[in-house]
Amino acid sequence: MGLDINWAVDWVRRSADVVSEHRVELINLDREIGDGDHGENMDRGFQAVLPKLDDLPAGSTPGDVLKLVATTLISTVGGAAGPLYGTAYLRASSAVGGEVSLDGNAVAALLQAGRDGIVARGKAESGDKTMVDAWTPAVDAAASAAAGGADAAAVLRAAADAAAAGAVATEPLVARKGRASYLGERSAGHRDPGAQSSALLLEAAAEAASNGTSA
Amino acid sequence: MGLDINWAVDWVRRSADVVSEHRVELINLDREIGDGDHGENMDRGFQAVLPKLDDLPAGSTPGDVLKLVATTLISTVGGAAGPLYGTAYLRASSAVGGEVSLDGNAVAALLQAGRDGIVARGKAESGDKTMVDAWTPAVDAAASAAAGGADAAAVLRAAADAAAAGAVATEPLVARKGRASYLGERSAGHRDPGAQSSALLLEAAAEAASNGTSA
Amino acid sequence: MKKIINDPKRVVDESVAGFAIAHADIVRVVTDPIHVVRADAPIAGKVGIVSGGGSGHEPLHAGYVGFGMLDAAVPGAVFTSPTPDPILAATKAVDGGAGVLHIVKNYTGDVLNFETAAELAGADGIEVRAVVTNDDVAVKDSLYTAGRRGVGGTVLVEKIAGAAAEQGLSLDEVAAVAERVNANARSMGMALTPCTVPHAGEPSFTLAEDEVEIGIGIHGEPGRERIKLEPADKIVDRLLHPILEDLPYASGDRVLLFVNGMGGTPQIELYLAYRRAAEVLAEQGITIERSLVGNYITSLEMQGFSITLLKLDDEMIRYWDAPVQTAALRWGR
Amino acid sequence: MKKIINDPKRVVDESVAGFAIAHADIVRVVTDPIHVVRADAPIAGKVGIVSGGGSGHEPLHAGYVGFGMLDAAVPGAVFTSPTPDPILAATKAVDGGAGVLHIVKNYTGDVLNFETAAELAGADGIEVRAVVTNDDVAVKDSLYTAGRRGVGGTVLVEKIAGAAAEQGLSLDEVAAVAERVNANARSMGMALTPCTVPHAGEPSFTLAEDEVEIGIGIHGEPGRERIKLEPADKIVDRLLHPILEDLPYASGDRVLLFVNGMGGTPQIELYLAYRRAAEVLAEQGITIERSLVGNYITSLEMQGFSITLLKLDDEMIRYWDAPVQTAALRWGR
Ligand SMILES: Nc1ncnc2c1ncn2[C@@H]1O[C@H](COP(=O)(O)OP(=O)(O)O)[C@@H](O)[C@H]1O
Ligand SMILES: Nc1ncnc2c1ncn2[C@@H]1O[C@H](COP(=O)(O)OP(=O)(O)O)[C@@H](O)[C@H]1O
Ligand SMILES: [Mg+2]
Ligand SMILES: [Mg+2]
Ligand SMILES: [Mg+2]
Ligand SMILES: [Mg+2]
Repeated sequence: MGLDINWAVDWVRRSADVVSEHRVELINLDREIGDGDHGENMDRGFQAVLPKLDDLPAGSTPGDVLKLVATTLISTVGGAAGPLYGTAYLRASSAVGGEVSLDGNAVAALLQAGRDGIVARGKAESGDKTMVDAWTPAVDAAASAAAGGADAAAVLRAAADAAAAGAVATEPLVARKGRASYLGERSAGHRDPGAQSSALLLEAAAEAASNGTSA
Repeated sequence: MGLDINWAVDWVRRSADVVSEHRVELINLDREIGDGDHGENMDRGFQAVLPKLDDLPAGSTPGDVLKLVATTLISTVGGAAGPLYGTAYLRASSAVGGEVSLDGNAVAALLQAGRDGIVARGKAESGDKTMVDAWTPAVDAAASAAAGGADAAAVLRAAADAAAAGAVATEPLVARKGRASYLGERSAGHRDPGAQSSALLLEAAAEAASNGTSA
Repeated sequence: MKKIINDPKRVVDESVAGFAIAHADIVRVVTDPIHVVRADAPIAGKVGIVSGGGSGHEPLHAGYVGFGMLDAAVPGAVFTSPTPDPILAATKAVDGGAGVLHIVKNYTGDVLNFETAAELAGADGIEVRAVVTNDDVAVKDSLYTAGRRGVGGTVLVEKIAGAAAEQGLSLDEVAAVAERVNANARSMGMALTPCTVPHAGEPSFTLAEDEVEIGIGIHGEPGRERIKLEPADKIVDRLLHPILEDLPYASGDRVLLFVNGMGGTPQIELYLAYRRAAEVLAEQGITIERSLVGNYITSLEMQGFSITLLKLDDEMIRYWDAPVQTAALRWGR
Repeated sequence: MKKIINDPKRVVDESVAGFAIAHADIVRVVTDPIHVVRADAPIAGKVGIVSGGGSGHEPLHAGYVGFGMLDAAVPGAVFTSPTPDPILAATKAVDGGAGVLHIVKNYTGDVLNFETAAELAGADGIEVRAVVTNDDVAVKDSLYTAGRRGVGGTVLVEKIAGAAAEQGLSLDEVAAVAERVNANARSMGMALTPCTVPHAGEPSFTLAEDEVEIGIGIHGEPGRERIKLEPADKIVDRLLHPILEDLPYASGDRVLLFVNGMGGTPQIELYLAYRRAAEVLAEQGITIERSLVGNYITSLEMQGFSITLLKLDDEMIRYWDAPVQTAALRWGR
């Protein structure tokens, strides 16, 4: 069963909700090893997307939704997260093109394109204690689930779980990219806020998929 | 038994000690209704007098000591207290002139001249919650003690006790002069720092007199 | 107490020593008795202007020494008026034969010490006039009290009188301009936090996390009223309305609006307060002709701000716009 | 959280609105997307200079818009890089046909957002060059990390590049001057207290009453090291020595010494720190040719300071001395 525009819209709505709910948590993570704005930035961005969903023309595809998210995040989030997430959604949108229904392989490709976009913009490697450390395990898990024939919802579930574990796994790391890198060794012992928000967004994607909002 | 140069020098040394000991107390009183510098100002002034005592020429009189205190306080204390105390000691010095030994009447006149100097400079009236409220009862007590035939030490004892009571009595007053006046009604409930330092100085005078440092 | 200092007793001396090196092109510093003099003082035939007072209000006064403003500043100990000696020394140092104006903030200590210095200078044949600034509407004015404090208006008096002196006016004329500025200026301030005098080591007062002091002075003395923290716009209104009613300022007036930080206030908050003040003045038909926003008369690290309004006339505007070259205020050269 | 604000979400907009009124003679403010432009922009044939970044560092950058310095500033949310839209709008607004220089502090967010804007401007036919400032020696420089932060040196780059552009240099030449200033500037900072981002509501970190952060950035990010409070002179040495060793600066060098307050630091402490820095430089045979002391690149109400050294050459001195007329830096006109 493929994921269609309804899933994409639901993903965005759930993303906005979850970011809003976790705003203070993300701010606090960022206060510890950054500058305390990540929750505010993400919340501002997704709140800006919401009203625009209503204006999507009939016949829009998941790719159109991803592009709308991309351009809105780029023009409202700012900071490091704005361009990085913006690029991720933009590349993800290109990856799915005009398809109206996404199967497991398409979803895996979407995630892969998103992760690659983040890496292309931010130049972070795995283990640098950034959002990449949530995305890369998610992409890997998605790829093997898809290769094993999993449907789109199952691929997203695998990705979400891996992202959550990846976010937790950033805790002991010493940051080499982003603002936390200025702390050197003192960045260890704290979870990366961008990895955490990534895990939240992928969890929202999986929940939207499993919740029957797809056709 | 009159009070001579030894008394005057001892008074100054005791003044420096007592101001130094009560420095923080005076700062705290001034923090409450002023700007928190009275203890520091007085301490700076009297510490500056001390070394100069050693240079007093032979044959100096109590009046010379008072003049030395006056000029040193004027040039080192600053703030309101500097000119007010400076004028007090200057006028006190003039009042005793070149006398080498001060009896009860001379001491009463010394205090009266000092108080009048403060009032002439600061224009405060009784009850304005200033150092005048320590000096005026002291002057009155000294005058009646002297009129009753008390010796110099007894006159100073009467003055010191009255000054101490006068300082305490400033507590309920609403300030009308000095920095505390800016607080209006909120100045009530706090002892005036200048009245307190005046009480300390007059106590030092009485102790120096009773301690047999006079010839 | 957390401060970038070495020893509470050396704060003023060491800071002024740094100031002397950083601004050697503008000022000369004499260390005993301590005073800061314009590098080219005395200027023959020009009225000299001297101000001073306790330290802790920087850039007031040393930051205003230079072309078109003060000829000398006399820094006392923190929050303590200087003694007459350095005031006298400064007065002599800037006397160019046309007399010297003392600009004195109305605090008992400043008034008395400047008075004494003026007397001594007079005895030395220097003609001295004093203008006492007293623009703080938070303090009730009365013949029976110490009267109003001199606060923000002092900066404006120093700039405008400084320009008048630079342009060659006589001592009487410069004093008259200074008096007019003071008479047309009103101020009121507030604090979010107290400040700590280095030698005291403890904050000047304590405020709960949700309290602010309205009507604060510039010496960490508590204000007239303690209230719960309010939105910026309400606080601005609370300061501005007593100011407006006092002179009073009226529709059609042209003013200089001065929003001043107490030392620890970030600019972002000062401009935010300025916005509301400008809005209120516009509503009242009062025209802002000139503005000044920043930390110009402070109270150590205190957070908070004050508003000063000066009702302008053409002459004041001309002197305000005239070139000034000091460490803290500079334009036109 | 105690601040003079109305609503955390409106802090930047309301503050910039106040700034616009107070400095209407110097700047024009466009509110959507928000950017601050020199009143007479674009200037035909002149290289335009745009800087920007998160708000909370005032007077950086809007305070430096004006004759002889920036043509536009783009304020983001507090401590958050602006998005590409306003950067692009500012770039277009100041393009006088000679190209536009972006001065970008080296933070991932600033670099990425300016990059995107530059790409978009390029697509619109505007030639854009970027200079990324990275003068903070508290952060280890490495190809494998985000690299050094841009801090105090940025102010000097903006002044000197601004003068070069004002004097008609080409985009390549202005960029080269800017690069040279950045390459010769080194900084390090410390904090006595944290700051509070309005929308976060909590301090960026906590420090005990006897602790300070060494190597602090300008975003309330914790520093490299937490130590017990020390006398000012020791702290100055702790900041200055890594700076001196880094370039390195050597005997015979001529420098600009910039002692910068973090926003909540009183001037009296800055000049006290300056005094020690000047003493150390004198001991090392390094000549202070120019000085800057004050709150010029801040971190909201944070208390603390940073030291920046810039090794000068004659051209830099000439551009430093050239007239500038902005809200926060002004001389020569
Ligand atoms: N170079 C990078 N590559 C990938 N992710 C990065 C990079 N730099 C920062 N990030 C991510 O961005 C997050 C911070 O985002 P945010 O707080 O919104 O921006 P800023 O750091 O500009 O304040 C970090 O937690 C990290 O996950
Ligand atoms: N007009 C006055 N007449 C008499 N005493 C005064 C007057 N004004 C102030 N004082 C005294 O001076 C004291 C304050 O001295 P101090 O703190 O050293 O000076 P300042 O008020 O300038 O900081 C007050 O407590 C009060 O007793
Ligand atoms: Mg952040
Ligand atoms: Mg006092
Ligand atoms: Mg005082
Ligand atoms: Mg940020």
